[in-house]
Amino acid sequence: MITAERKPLEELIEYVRPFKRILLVGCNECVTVCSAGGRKEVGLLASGLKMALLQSGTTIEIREHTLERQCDPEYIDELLPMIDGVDAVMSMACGCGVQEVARRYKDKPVFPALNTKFMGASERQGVWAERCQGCGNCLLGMTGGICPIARCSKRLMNGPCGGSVTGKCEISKDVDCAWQLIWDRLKALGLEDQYLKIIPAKDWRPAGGGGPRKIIREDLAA
Amino acid sequence: MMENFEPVIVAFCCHYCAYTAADMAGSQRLEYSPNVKIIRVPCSGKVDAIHIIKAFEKGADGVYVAGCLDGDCHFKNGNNRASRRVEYVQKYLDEIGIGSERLEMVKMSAGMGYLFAQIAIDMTEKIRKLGPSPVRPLAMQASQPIAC
Amino acid sequence: MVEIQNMNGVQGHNKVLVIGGGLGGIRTALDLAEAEKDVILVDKAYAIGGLMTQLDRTFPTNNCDLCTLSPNLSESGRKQHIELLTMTSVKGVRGDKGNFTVSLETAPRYINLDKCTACGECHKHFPECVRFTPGLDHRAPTCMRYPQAIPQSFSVDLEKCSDINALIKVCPAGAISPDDIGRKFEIQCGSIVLSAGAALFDPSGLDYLGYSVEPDVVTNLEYERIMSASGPTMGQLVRPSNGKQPKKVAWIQCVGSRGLQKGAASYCSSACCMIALKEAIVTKERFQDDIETTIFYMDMRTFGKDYELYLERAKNKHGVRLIRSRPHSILRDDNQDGLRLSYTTDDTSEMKNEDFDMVVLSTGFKIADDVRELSLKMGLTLNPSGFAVTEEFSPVETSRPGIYVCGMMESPKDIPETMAQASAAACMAGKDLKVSLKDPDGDLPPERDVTDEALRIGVFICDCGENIGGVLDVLEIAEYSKSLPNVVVAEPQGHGCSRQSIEQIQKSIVENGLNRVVIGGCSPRTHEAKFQEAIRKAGLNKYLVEIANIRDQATWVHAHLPEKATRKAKDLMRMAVGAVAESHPLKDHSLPINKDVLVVGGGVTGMTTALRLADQGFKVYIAEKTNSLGGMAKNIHTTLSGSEVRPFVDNLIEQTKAHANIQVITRAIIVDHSGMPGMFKTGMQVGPQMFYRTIQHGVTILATGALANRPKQYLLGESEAVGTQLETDTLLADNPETVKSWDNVVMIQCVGSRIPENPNCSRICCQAAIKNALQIRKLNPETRIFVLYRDMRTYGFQEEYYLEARKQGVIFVRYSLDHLPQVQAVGKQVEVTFTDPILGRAITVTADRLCLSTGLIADEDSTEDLARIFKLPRTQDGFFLEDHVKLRPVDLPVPGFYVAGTAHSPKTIRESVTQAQAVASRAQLLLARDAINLGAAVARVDSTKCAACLICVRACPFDVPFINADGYSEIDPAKCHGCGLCASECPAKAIQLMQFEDDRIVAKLEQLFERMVA
Amino acid sequence: MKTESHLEKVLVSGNLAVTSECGPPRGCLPDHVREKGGYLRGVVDAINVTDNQTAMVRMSSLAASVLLKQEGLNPLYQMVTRDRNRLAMQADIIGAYSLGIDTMLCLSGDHTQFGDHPMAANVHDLDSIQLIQMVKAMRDEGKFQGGADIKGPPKMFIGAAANPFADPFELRVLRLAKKVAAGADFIQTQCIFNVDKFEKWMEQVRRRGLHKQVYILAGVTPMKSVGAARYMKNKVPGMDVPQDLVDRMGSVPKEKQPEEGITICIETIDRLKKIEGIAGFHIMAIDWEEKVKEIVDRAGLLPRPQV
Repeated sequence: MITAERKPLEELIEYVRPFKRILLVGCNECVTVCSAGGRKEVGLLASGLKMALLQSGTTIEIREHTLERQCDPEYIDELLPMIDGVDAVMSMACGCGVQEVARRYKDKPVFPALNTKFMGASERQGVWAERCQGCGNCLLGMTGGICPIARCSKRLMNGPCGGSVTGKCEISKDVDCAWQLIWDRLKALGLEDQYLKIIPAKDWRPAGGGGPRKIIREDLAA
Repeated sequence: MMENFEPVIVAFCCHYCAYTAADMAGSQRLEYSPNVKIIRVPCSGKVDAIHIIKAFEKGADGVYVAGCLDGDCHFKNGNNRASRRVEYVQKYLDEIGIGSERLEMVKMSAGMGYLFAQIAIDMTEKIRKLGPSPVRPLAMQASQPIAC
Repeated sequence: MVEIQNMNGVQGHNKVLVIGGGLGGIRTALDLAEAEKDVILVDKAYAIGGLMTQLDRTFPTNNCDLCTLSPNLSESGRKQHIELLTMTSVKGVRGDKGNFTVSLETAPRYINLDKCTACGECHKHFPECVRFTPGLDHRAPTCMRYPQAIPQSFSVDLEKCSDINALIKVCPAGAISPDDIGRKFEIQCGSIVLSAGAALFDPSGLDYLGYSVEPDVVTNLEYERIMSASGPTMGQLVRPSNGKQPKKVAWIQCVGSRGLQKGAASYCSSACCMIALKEAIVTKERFQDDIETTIFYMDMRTFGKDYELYLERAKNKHGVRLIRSRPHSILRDDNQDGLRLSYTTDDTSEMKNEDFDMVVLSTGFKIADDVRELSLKMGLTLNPSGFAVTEEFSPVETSRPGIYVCGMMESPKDIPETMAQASAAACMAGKDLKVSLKDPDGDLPPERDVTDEALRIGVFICDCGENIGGVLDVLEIAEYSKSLPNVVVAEPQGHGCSRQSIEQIQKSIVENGLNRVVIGGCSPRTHEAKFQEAIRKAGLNKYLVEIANIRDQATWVHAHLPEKATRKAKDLMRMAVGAVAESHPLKDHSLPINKDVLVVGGGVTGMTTALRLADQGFKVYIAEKTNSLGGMAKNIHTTLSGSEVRPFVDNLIEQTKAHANIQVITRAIIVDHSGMPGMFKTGMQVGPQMFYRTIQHGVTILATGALANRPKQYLLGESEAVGTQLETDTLLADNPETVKSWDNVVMIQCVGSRIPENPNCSRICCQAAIKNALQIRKLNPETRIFVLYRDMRTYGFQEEYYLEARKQGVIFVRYSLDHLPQVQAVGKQVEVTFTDPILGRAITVTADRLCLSTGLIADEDSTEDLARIFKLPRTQDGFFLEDHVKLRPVDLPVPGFYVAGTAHSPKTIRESVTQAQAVASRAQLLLARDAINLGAAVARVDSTKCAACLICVRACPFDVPFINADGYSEIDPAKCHGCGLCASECPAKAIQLMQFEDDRIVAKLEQLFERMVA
Repeated sequence: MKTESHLEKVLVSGNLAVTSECGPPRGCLPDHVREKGGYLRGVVDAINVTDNQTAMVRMSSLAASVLLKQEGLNPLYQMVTRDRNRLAMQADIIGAYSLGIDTMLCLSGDHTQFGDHPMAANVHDLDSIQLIQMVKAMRDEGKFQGGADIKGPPKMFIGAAANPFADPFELRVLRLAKKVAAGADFIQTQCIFNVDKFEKWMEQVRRRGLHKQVYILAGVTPMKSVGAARYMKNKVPGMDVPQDLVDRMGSVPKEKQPEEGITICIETIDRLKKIEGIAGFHIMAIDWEEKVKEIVDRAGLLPRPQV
């Protein structure tokens, strides 16, 4: 899923300060799952913004609405009955949602409430960790199912640097050395030889080096 | 303003310990500040961050969540989850400008009527010293005056 | 009535006759009825309730009795297993255990109970012939015996009625029937419980106390009535002589007890010290420094659980004066307003005088003549004072098999002990009756569908006597509530939990088409179920009620700020009204019950409980920490009355081991616990290998006992001459020759008890000292024995042994905490130095033996662990804390848990057995059911909002939520514990906890802040 | 001979090679480079010029290498993949070769988090092994990575680093093998204090025959003080300083500690000389270049061979 975190309130206050009425839009997908932009966070942010602004004498009306998904136009249409009554929209979706709402409602300023972080997984309750950078050319088949691009601090594709100590990355004791993980797993699978193959220099075009990416399923595309 | 200030404090009390302790304070006739208003919840872990934030939005000057002692939660660990949630909301209150010191997590056993009363008194005095919540007078403008 | 043949064929008459509708009788009847056993409850009065209904408040909670008792009374009124026969007396008992035939006689009431609505019209027009039992017979009437009387009806005294036809006409219900001639009839039963209660000593004959001539000299019961909100003065404390508030009130203890006066009983009445303290505290609470309170006493006998703390509170917090003395006379000088009390104290021979406005005589309890007569008629053996003689180790079993007693009939005692004994009697009397199951909800009206109705809220405010009404104006709160949105009715309801009020509320629901109800009263913890049931009977879903706790949270805790209490009460009412508007009809969930029992502790208490339940067919596990059964009783040899303990304990062990339904697990350490009443799972490490096993059971009984205290004091453990009373008891049994050689013995009481580090009284030590003193004298009548004491607490019949010891020349010398005895080792002996308060100088005795009365302390290690594992509260000194110290002494606050014996507080073997039997009875209430109601407070998922994020799955402490085949979170209501953690963590707000929905909580917040209080 | 590199010549001749390093200054101070290089004249066979060492901005290693070259010294041009993408790296490589630089060391570089620009992006378009591959292809095939022919390919003597002490230990030799397979001609190892552990590593290296495919220069560092010893032991990732060495440093008075450090370093070289497969030494005397001569001398490695 895509993970995100709420931006500091201070930043959000400045976005909405000029407006009398805003629409705060949550998304019931990824950002709900990572507790950043679901119905509950929408409620918390609306209250927080109102109270923060009240202290400088500003009253703001905040309408709350949470969409099933903010990255699909049909869902975004749901906002239509609400949009005219507001001066601006703040989206609690990932960057995709923010842009899609902005694209749909061209005459309303749209602000992001979240910082979109990464594609990750829940390690446990309340902890999400990066797993994929969407490089467009998956290496996992060669690296024991653990991605060195997303999980090695240096994106090293051919083994650990000299900073790997007791399974941890040199940048922090809290970060696992991806190559230790890869190696442990290859060993466990009896695939040590896999390591000796040199992974050649990567073609970064599918990773976005080739400009904004797009997938077209011709059979489906309208 | 400050001399006449009577804070309004919301106490979310878990049924099994804190609310029972409040009843105990009652049956022992332990006097405490009338400023504290109790809302009963089955477990302190039931207290949603939204409930706390809404309490401030509506005009509370202080809020505390009262649960069972560590290890005594009727629901295993609800009180500890409540503690962590309170810490999280405290940070948010700092962001909002209300201040984390207006929110507290307290723990007591069902038999601690005296502690319930003492906490109610202490919290009231603490909030009295802090003065009205920075959003309270404004919340009042928005609606009607609040009496304690 | 179909007679059901009992399983073991002992009884043919499958019901229990309970004689006496006082507190004890009611408890016995309720216990039996809730265990699905049929009961006939007879009382010669025309309403049940007994003595307690006349008390203003009870110790140590200082609650008003009516509001704690009345739910019990209305319970008993409605119980379909209970046939209530009032104005009925027992004329004779034939037959044997299991097959009694009892002749009864019902006096004419002249009012048809089925028709009477207790409207009071008859009494209003014909007060002279409509009967009441006044609290103060010779002074002022009340209109009914007490406001929540059951049956809710009057009775007519035909002899005093001059115009019967006019009386008949005045009754709007047509209930008056002058042709009533009463009836004589016979009933059959399998066992009988006699709970006839006690009468009070009549002090009229004691002219030096002035009771019959001075109106301002009253008995303690009369004082209760004067203080009571339902009493003759409507709760105004005034002097009967002039109607003015007294400034100084004195209490005189032991009137009619302890053989002090002419005609007085030889025993101690056990409860009067606490009653006097309570009356003094309540007086001080109400009037503070306006009234001075003084208690004249000989020994302050606050021996019950935490009672010593109550005494300290009276002295230190409320400033009640306590004067150890012997009162001489109460006289009024002709030209004086007040009463002059003359008394002597034990530190001076001089007579002292002090003037008071009112004097309260703490009159003791006695057995009324008619009760004595009845008991004899029933063939019971009585002691010289008329109390039923019972088995030493089964205190409710009388000399006649099948007949049991409880409460005052057995010995003078207070309410908690009466309650325990009443349950014990229920256990014993019901043990051979066959269980017949009935559907408890069979006759409920259909539930009204309120979903599409506009809100119509009814608000009912309790005054709870002085408890609420004494601090704020209930009417004002009602008026205020009426102004709130959607409120269509708002009215005061007196004691809202009384039967009368409940009926009015139900009537109002129907008449006004109410669909939501708010009660302004006490704690939902104790009364929510009652009001839920009440509205359910009026056709509403039971979850459409909200209780505002304006008593515990306003009037009780802001009594000195009535204005603020009023405003807070309004806030609470507004919050409740707002919240109830958000309430929705809910459905209860239930699960089948596991009927096995876990008893923790294999001492006398644990084994007794286990045997009683096993006899009823329940499978019982006894988990014993040590490697053998028997507990502390194995170390005790004789009781105060001289009975041998060992054969009793050995017999118990034998029976326990042999019982097919009991499994004993020794060396068992409880390590974990989960589940809920009716389906517990407890893990323990067992045996020398500590292997782990779990037991599934429906109820848990804690009989873990206590420890003998051994404080490092007075050379205990250092000198051979020094030992505890327990060790002395062993020496007496095993080495009588050694004991014979003692010339001087000194005993020190309260060692390690009643001190700041351990403020409570150990209860058993005074009788233990007397027991050992008498035994020593028996072996060697020449031995000089000194007992150094602070208060001799030989309550009940123990007092007679105390008098015997004094008679035999045992020397009792009082000491105080300021002048503790000094002990020095001199060779094999010890020198004990103490101050004689009469001589006022130090005395030194060279003793061959120093016996320390060290009492019992809680087993801190095990109670702490168990309290943590089972989530149970404890008192500050480490004993388990019961649910209600007054009315539910063996029920723990966590449903499905019970406590008995010394794990509850120090007590004798006999008292432990009582509690063990009581617990067996209480546990059966739960075990009699086939399913447990899980309530409706469960989490519910709105799948349209669910993001299937798994946060609830991970948050749940009990692993209940799961993602179902449709891809949404699902929560099994039968497994949900209702904590609400999932609801509070759900990021999609897809989960709501029923009864505590966000809307309901936010409505409370909104109401608290949004509207201005007038 | 693959290149004109002086280092290669020394190694091919069978002599134990000696290299040392020179960290470029954090400013436009060419004299500073020259001064440091001066200490090493005639003492070592090549001078490593670090590339934004420890992720701190310094004079570019290319420029500093050129400064040394102008002094007649033999620079060993270090390049990390952290700061440049493959275009920039290839451009710099042909630029460097054009300025007479024929020896280089391919590294991934310290993470920016450790330096004074933690906010900077870590480029890592390539990793160090891919860089080796690329340099080798430029040299041997005369092709840019994009496939185009290089007019005048750079004939670089290619070095790589190895850390025998980092984890996972068993991967350390395999990684060396990968570097060799990618085209590394020589290896400079991380500082060796734990000779025992290094021997184990070398044993595995020999088992795989890697010592015959690549020249291994053992890295050594003289410790200046017990504080420095402790710091390296505890704070530097992938560094293995045995406790007894720290104790030994601490057992002498503070003023004698530098001398003790040098002695330890020389003893280490003496032990390493005996290990089969060691082709030389890389002496990292950080900000202590003036002492390199003493070490090389006392280790019996002077004079340097003329090849």
